Amino acid sequence: MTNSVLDLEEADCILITGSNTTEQHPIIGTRILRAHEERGAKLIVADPRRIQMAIHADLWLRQRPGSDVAWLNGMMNIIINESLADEEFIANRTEGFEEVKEAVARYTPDVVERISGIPQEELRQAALMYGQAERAAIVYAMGITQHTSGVDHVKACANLAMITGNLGRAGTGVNPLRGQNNVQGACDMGALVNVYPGYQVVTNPEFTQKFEEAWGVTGCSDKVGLTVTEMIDAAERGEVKAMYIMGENPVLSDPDSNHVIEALQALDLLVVQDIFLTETAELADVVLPGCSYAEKDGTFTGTDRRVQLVRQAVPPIGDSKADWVIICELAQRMGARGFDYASPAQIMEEIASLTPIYAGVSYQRLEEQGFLQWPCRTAEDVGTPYLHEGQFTRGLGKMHVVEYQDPAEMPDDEYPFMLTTGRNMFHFHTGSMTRRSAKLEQESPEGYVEVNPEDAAELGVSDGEQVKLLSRRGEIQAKAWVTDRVPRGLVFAPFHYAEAAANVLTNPALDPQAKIPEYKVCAVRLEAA
Amino acid sequence: MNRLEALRNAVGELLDKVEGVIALRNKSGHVAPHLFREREELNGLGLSPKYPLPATLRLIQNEYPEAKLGIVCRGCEERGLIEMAKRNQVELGNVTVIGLACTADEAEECRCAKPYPSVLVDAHVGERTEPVPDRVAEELRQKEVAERLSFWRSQFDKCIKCYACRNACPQCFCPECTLEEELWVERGRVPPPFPSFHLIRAMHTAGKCVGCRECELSCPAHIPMTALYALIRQEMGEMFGYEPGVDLEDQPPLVLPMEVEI
Amino acid sequence: MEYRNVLTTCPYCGTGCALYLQVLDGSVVGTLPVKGHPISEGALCIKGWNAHGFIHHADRLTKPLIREQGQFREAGWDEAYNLIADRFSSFKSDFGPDSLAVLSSAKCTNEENYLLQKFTRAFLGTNNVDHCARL
Amino acid sequence: MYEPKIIAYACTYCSYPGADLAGTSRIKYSPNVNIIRVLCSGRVSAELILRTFREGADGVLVLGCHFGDCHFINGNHRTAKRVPILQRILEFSGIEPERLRLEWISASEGERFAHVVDEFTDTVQQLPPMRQVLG
Repeated sequence: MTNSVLDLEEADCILITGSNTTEQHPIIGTRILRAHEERGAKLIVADPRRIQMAIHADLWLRQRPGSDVAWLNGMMNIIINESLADEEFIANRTEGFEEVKEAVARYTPDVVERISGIPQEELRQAALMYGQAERAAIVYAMGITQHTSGVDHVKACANLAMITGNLGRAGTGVNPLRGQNNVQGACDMGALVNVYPGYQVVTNPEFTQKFEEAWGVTGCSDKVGLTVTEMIDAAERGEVKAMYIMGENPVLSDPDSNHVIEALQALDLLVVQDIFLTETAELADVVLPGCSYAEKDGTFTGTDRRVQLVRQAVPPIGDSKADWVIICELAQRMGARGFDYASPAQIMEEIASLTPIYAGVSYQRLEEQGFLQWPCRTAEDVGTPYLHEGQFTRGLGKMHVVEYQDPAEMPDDEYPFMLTTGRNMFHFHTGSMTRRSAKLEQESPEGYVEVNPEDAAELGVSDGEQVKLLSRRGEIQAKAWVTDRVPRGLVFAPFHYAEAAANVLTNPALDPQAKIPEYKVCAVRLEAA
Repeated sequence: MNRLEALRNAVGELLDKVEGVIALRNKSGHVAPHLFREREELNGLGLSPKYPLPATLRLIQNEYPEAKLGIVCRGCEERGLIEMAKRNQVELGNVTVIGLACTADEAEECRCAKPYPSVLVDAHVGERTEPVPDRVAEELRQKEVAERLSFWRSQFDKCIKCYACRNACPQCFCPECTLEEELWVERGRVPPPFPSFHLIRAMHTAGKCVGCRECELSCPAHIPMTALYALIRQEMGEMFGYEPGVDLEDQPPLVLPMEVEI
Repeated sequence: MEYRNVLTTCPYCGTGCALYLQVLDGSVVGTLPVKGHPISEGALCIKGWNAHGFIHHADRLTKPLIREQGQFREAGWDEAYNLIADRFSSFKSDFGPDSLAVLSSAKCTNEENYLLQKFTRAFLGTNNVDHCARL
Repeated sequence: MYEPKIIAYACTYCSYPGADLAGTSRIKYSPNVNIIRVLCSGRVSAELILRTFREGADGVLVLGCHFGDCHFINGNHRTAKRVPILQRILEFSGIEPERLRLEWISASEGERFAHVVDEFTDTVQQLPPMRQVLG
């Protein structure tokens, strides 16, 4: 998030798109609802599904999945035409506006309606509502990013914020809500193919030298590595021989599960470190028992760059070990030096010394202050509630021209429905923890698919009956929830359930830059089971 | 001597006579229920924000039914303990109560009808302050039926079914909760379909709710449900002459059969 | 007889809610919200309220497992470490560092993510380290 | 004017025979009422009544034995306390309490049954349909 969860309280208008906020980030969702109700902040929701947020919104735009570039460009077009653009901000803080202006001019309301299905008048109202607000915040999640044009969607959001001057102040910003407790931290720590901790790129020799010196090694690679989805492909081709997977479950979480399973089976060695025997661990050659969050100390970094402590509550279960202990012991066993830490606090000291944005983070400060938001560059730095104040990280904010393109796989005669996937309120990701939590499993014990009542009637399927979903990649069976949460032609399935795994169906087509799979759109056929 | 010091002294004295005292602990500004066993720990004694300590007593007594324990109780917590004792959820025989009167500000925040304990207390800390009328409940009473409906619909539609209202309630202890029964509240639906979830809960708290407000304080959507419960509590008082949390001997009306002559 | 509440951070979504794990005699028996926390303000969602639900689950892995003739058998840590160390070392020397790939975890701590990428980059010698940020 | 849908929960020992008597005596009464026989009016829980409304009933009648006649001695005493409380809850949450009525009807009160049902139907007919209320 460019801004903080807390300063959503100061927004006059909140535009939520591609985020089922009350179900996926419930405590942020209710905060937004309260800002709307108690303080009168305008609420615009753009989502193909009638999610809880849509019920409360002042305006609900029901776009066709994957059409986000079109309606976001359309909003900008109206904002520019209505002279609601922040000319001073554009002139002083950004570059590339003229090109964007020219490009969005083609996205007239009728063009946008044709692509996205959003009525012209609604688009206009949304543009005015967002454009006229003194402080407007954009909130999005995977509904924006998990597309072959995901990066373009994000750029369009950023363009919209920049042309209206909605960055660098409280209550504004472009705010992706991160789906996992420490996905922000894992990125910050360099668990990414192209960067060392703190986003110091591996292709810059200066950074490589810095880390080699600090770690007392030579020969760190300057070649960008393989992303999750590319690793899977490389494993299938036999180029990757061995994989070490710590606390992830790609069999359920990656697109086209059958393909993932084949690839993992093709490995010469698969090591999985986890707290349960997940669907991925079942394929492993060696399984190492790690510890849950309750059995170790550490830090998590939340979606608004907020570093907070995790504290050990109970000793490790059985012979399991904290994951940091396992890594250290294995590294030492292999002869690596520099893995003899006494505690996570000591590891954080090393992180702070090498990661400028975390330089001011220490356990002592976290213990005393509760949290620190990065960038936090010195021991005196109080942290940063919102980014880009006065200046962007790169200097001028770069606007990018983005054009609408169809998702990689559109419905056709053979597969006439669009499938979009996601999570529900009661389970988390691949369910390895929530499906073993009795109360959560009781609330939502089995997979399902949301089907519009008219579609259901045509298929002859009633609420609660089993349906078969087929895509070019596989088929699953799940219970139909007949509901107008989804429009005609769209079905939604959560991916939590191993026995009705939505990712058997999904399309592994990737965004060319971010390598993110297109979970939010693929073509399926429905049959009564 | 301020309230915290007075409380520390009282808990310290009590620690000599019991195995542990349930009170709040303040650690780096974060306050939580704690079982104090040693005087040395008392530097970390905390006052507020309040947590439902009677629920902690129940938890510990489940494991240690014979233990001699102390507990710090505010007015609402004492009322809670009384209702829990009537339903055999806590055993007060081995329990010593240190009463803690709420400040005027705290009473105001909770719209509390009796911001101090007076029934079970063995030791008192703090000055009694005046009761505060529940304006929110009164405003609701003045509304027309249709107005009330739109008010509550907009409130209940914010519900994210976290069950915090039930989880935080010291009076909610059923091993199997009706709110989780598929027959009465469709599982897996957010917000839960009106009127099932919230009105069932209102029914189940009738005759038990002591107005501690823990439900509302832990509601992420800030649904003002205690206003509804307060009105029901008043009605119950008028219908059956029953006021929860006042008298250990007084039996709750929904538990007992009615005298034939009524 | 020991009862205490341990302040920690929720293991589910990225909001950053704080919660207390209620510990009674060395077992986690429940979750409480944290009043006054800037993000969660004394509230939790249903997942947060049940964040203790899986900790002591019978399915928890308690020993290293090694596959032998298609079946898992329990093993000691030494044996598991040695096996991994030997195989990883030989793959590295036979096929080069890029024949190895590592997935770190958005569920693990910063320190653990840092260490795993350090191990991968500094010792294994590859940038094939990623996690499920995109998934 | 619409035809309200009314569900009457009638106890099997008194009120149901009362309704039966109305029928065998050829007493005309409102066809809007659907009778569901229960073992005792004390068995009609608040949950059941609320679900009945949720399923679209515009009015719910609870019919039990007169005091002293209860087959289970005091089952109806519970009903006598439960229903008024639920009426208040409905009222305070914006649902007209007139939609819920409790009456004591014995096996010999066929006339009275018909009268109660007709009057209740009239009352409910004055109110908006429940579907509208539940939105």
